[in-house]
Amino acid sequence: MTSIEHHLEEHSGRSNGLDSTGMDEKHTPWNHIIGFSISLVLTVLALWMVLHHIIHAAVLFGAIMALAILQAFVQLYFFMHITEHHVPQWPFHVWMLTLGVTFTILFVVASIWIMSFGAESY
Amino acid sequence: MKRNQARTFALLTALAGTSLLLPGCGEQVLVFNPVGPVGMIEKQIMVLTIIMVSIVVIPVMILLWIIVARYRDKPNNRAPYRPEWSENRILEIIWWSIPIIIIGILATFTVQKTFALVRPPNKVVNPLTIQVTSLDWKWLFQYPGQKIATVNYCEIPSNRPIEFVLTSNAPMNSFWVPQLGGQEYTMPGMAMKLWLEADKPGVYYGSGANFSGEGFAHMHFNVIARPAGEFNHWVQKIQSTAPPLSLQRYAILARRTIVQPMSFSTNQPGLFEKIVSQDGGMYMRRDLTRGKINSQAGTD
Amino acid sequence: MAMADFLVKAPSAGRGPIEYTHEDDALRIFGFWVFIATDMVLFASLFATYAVLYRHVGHGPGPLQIFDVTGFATETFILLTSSFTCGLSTYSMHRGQKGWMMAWMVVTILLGISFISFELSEFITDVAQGATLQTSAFLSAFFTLVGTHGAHVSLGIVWMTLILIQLAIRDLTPTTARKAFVVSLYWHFLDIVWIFIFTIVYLLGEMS
Amino acid sequence: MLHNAENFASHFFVLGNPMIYGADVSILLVIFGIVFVLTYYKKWGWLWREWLTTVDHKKIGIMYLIAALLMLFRGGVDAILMRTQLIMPNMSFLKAQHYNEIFTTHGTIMILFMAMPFIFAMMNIVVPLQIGARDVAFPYLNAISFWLFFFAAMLLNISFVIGGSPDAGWTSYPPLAGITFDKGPGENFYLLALQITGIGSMATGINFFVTIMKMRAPGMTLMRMPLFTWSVLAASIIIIFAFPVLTVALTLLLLDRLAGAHFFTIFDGGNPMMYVNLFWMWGHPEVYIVVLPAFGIFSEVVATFSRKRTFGYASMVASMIAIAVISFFTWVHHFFTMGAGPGVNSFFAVATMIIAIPTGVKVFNWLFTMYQGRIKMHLPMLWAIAFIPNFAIGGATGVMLSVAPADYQYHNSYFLIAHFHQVLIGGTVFGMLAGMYYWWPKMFGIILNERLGRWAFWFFNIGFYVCFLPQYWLGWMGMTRRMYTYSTGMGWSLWNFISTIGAYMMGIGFVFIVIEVGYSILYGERDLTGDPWDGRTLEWSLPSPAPHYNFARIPEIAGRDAWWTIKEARRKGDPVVESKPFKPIHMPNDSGRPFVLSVLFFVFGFSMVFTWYPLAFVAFLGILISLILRSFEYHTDHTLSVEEIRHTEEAYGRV
Ligand code: HEA
Ligand code: HEA
Ligand code: CUA
Ligand SMILES: [Cu+2]
Repeated sequence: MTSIEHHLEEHSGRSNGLDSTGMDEKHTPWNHIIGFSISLVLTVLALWMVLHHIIHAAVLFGAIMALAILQAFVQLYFFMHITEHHVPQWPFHVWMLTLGVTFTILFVVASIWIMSFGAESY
Repeated sequence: MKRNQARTFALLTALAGTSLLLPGCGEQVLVFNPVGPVGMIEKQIMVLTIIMVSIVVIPVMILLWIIVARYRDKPNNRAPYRPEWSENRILEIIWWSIPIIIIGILATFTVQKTFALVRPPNKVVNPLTIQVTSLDWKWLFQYPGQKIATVNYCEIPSNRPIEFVLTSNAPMNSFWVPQLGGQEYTMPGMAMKLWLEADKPGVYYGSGANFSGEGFAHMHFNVIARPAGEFNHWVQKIQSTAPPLSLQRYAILARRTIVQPMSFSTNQPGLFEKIVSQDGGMYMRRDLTRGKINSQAGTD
Repeated sequence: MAMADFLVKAPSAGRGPIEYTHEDDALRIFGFWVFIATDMVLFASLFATYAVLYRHVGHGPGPLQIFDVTGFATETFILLTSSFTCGLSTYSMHRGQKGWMMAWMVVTILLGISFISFELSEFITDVAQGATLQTSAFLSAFFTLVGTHGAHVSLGIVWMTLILIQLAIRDLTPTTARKAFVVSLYWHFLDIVWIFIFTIVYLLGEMS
Repeated sequence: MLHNAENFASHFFVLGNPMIYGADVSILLVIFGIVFVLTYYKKWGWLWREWLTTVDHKKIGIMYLIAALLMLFRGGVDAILMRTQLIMPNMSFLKAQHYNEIFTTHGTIMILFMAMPFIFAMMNIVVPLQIGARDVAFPYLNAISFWLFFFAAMLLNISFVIGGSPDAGWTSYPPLAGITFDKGPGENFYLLALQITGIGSMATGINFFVTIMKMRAPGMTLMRMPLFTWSVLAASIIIIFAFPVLTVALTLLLLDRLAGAHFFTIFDGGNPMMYVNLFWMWGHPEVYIVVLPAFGIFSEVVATFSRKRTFGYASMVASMIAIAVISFFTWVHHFFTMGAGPGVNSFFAVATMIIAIPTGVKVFNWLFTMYQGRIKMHLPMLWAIAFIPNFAIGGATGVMLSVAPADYQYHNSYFLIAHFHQVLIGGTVFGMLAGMYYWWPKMFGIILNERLGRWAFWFFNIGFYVCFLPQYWLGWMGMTRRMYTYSTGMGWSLWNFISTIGAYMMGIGFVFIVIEVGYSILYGERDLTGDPWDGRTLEWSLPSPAPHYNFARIPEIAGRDAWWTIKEARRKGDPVVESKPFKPIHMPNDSGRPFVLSVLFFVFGFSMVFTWYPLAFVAFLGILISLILRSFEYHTDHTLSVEEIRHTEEAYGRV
């Protein structure tokens, strides 16, 4: 199978939705570098905030969860190229992930709520 | 078309009538013969639901009958045949909205009653607390206020709200006295609360409703409701005649056996709390400490 | 090309990166995305269990006693970096640079192995201190959640190694490219899961 | 020494019960018989080549069907035994322990090893044909799914004679199912069998999701898909998101039992309620997994036999998707009585009721598909019509249960038992039987006998009401489920007696089905047209049974009811001739590995049941190795030449 050369020739420069920016020409994977940097910054930030207890616990928890979610998007966007559409009927895997995220949140939040056994006042 | 409507209406009323009458028939249909406010609320909402669901389900059946009879593929059937007819916005709006309305009504009542049932049924009268423990395969009732205990039967004063506090020292079970009201799980490591009340004296069937192994089928008991005076009399009798419930006796009780009803004159102080929190039971410990399970609540 | 032309259906043929060349491979990539959705729910259930049980320390130690900041911070940075190198591998693949692609894969595998080693040594320390799966509900939930992630990573390492071998034997073809792409998706997904373990298990533990 | 062996044997084999000895003997006899027949007729090679190694979705579907019918029989015998024990008060036909094992296996088998494979049978046989595909997206994975299911079913069934059956209910709640109260290996059988079949089901969910999303013939847009395919899509979505939760619930309970973990124990912080929570997070969606494909079948059957387009197609689709999504928001209704608080109960009660809305819409749309149609009462239609009132009552009692305060009175009573049999039998079983009758000609080229079928229908249907309507009443009278016996004086005796008679009638109905199948195979009418019912969807455009590559040419779809449109055009004298030339077809290779892999899973599961870890480890290694071998396999498919295709098509007379 040497059709690969032909294949690459045909797609050079636009082989990948994200890598196909102008930067691509310089052979530097800028997108990956940006993604990696952001994720490092987010992680360090979260760690720092917790170790220094900079804000009240409840707010802090909200903040680090927000950072985690942000970072998940960074992975999805910069590394997993979720926004690319090479597959026919492109957005369906995004829908499935969205449903998955919905049920993830539901399962976790609802379980905590249920298992708190009526801590709500009545 | 008119005639169909009339027929539907007649049937509907007939059905509503039967569902209202239904509770009347058969003493043994326990859930429709409640003897207390909790069971009563539950019965009312059950009857309401039966009516509400019948409003759609019965017409559906009638419709099915009519359609199948009319549009059978027989020779010389002159009923219209429109093989391509498959959309009608108005019809679809109708049958999206009817269930929506019915469910809306039901939902309102459900939420209202769900919240109502976690409060004591009667706020005027001082409630009595009974601590219930499901064991393998028997029921232990402790009266913290009266310092007595019973096994496989339980006496209560009528016309007074009872706060049953439920736990288990065995696989979980469910405490159910149909004529007084609905059930609630008894779970190890937890103490749940169930409000019930009997309006009339009588003997009421109760049972474990959640499967707990081999002896499960034998886990039934009687709840005997008596007027306050008689109840107090019974308490005194037990206090003076029955043997004490020592820790050893409890240990024997906790074994996997099926036993006859028993009575005990004292109850080991703190036994219930100990059962709940023994194995590092986590839940509701905060309630125990916060005093939500109020051992004093029932003293006379 | 051995395979007949009709396999390469119009929509994907001649468009998109190498791993989408064949309809069959596009299907598999799509299928793998769906698998990721299922795996997400699997972790969701484990997270739910952990969230419900993490205060249930029984007679055992709590999070503060057993979590070691440098330990989990190191693990986190290793895994983040491996996600990056894994991305570089895919990047090289898309540019047809098989050598670089394999090199970055090797780096990723090595980072993966060191992640697992750190995790194992963390676990071993815990066990040595008497904090085991059998100690309390909290620890059961902790070991199972983190361990399941670790098992996924280990599987990823084995899998990536297999693909590395196949790349060496069979060269970069649409099929091997698809396999490499799928494993990279898996790897990044595990990184996401870890971010939540880092946040919900470790950081929250530090806050308690 | 001898004593040790004896001791071992008495723990390993279930001894001391004549019924079980009987079962042992009959199992041995059946195995012996099968081996003998296969050897005598020299069919071993045939069995291996044609069935055990096949990756053809149609054959896999047929195997699912056979397994499902066998399991219906096994579960049915369990039911008959239970009902016999309950026919009168204080019966001593079964002991408590035995009764407990029987209802546990009855529920588990009926839901996971009868209903699930039955819907998988229908999915496999029909979906690729309906969407104009040559196979499912991942045929090899499909074979793995089947064999995992099959060996998981074997694992659970074997517990009857080896080690003892699980006895904590199909829900298997700890702490009763935990190691403290249940030492025996029975629970392990349950956990491992479900785990293994669960993996298979998950793979099936992904497989059919991808198949339906990506393998449709050109022109078949989503809104042109047959409703059965839509229902399978919805069910697949539920499988994808529900089954991982079951995997986790089972794993954690297994860890508790085998590794001494404390998820659901009652000490060291464990919380048994979390299992209940996880179980129903899967368990509730599960019931819609088994009922949605039945809805799909009814949609096909009703349209075909009313000779009319489905009414309100868009609503039908929307309601299925709505049911699929909302089904994840309702699980707490299975434990309203746990006391999670009025806020929790209210939320989940309302979410549960909401499902009645889209379901109701479907019912009305079925009715109006028949309205102004021309209804032909063939067997599939008979079951479909019987389904509507049955399911309407079952659904209505479901709504009654969903009213949380009322459920405090219904929970765990026979009212609940009646509800779920009414939806499971009236919905799922009726649906699957309708589907079986409907597609039987497509599977085997034979039409099942109408007359025997009607006998079966009436016995089963009347028997159903006789059996389960009294159970509502029993529930109201305070009878709880899972009681192996009851005493006189509660007024339960009469109703239990009637109920048991009904169960026997259903048994007779089932016997008629068996006779009918046997009779039809011998003397039944053959279907030579490929379209015996004047169908509307693509599967009827193919010969019966369909050739292994399904479509010689992939059809172009121009509208909904694709085949009907073509026939209409022909009726109007516009012969739509297929003029495209044949092209070579790419087919997946058969493989013995799915079978071997699943055998290894079986060995793994079995050794885990008895905690024989070394053997389990070996089996696990075997599993890994066969996965690795697959990864290195590159020649996984072959090509059918134009010659071969023309030859086959000519044999069908279709060139
Ligand atoms: C195929 C399986 C199936 C299906 C489809 C359903 C459908 C429904 N079920 Fe059922 N259910 C089970 C299988 C199923 N169930 C099982 C197996 C259990 C018990 C498990 C165990 O404990 O062992 C159970 C238990 C169960 C409970 C728990 C009770 C308890 O344990 O105390 C509840 C409570 O809410 C419930 C509710 C419902 C509702 C509201 C529906 C709805 O989806 C029904 C909707 C349908 C209709 C309503 C009929 C058609 C509609 C119309 C004709 C028009 C509109 C109608 C109205 C507006 C009323 N079910
Ligand atoms: C799809 C699922 C499904 C199906 C089809 C059935 C079918 C039947 N079920 Fe079952 N059932 C469940 C799912 C199902 N059930 C579940 C989930 C439970 C809960 C379990 C638990 O509590 O854990 C349950 C529990 C359950 C109970 C309650 C047990 C208890 O709580 O104590 C009862 C009691 O009547 C019962 C009866 C029946 C009957 C009579 C049938 C009939 O429809 C069966 C009809 C019979 C056949 C189809 C086969 C016929 C057999 C022969 C012809 C052979 C004749 C041979 C001899 C007489 C030896 N079932
Ligand atoms: Cu479990 Cu309270
Ligand atoms: Cu449910």
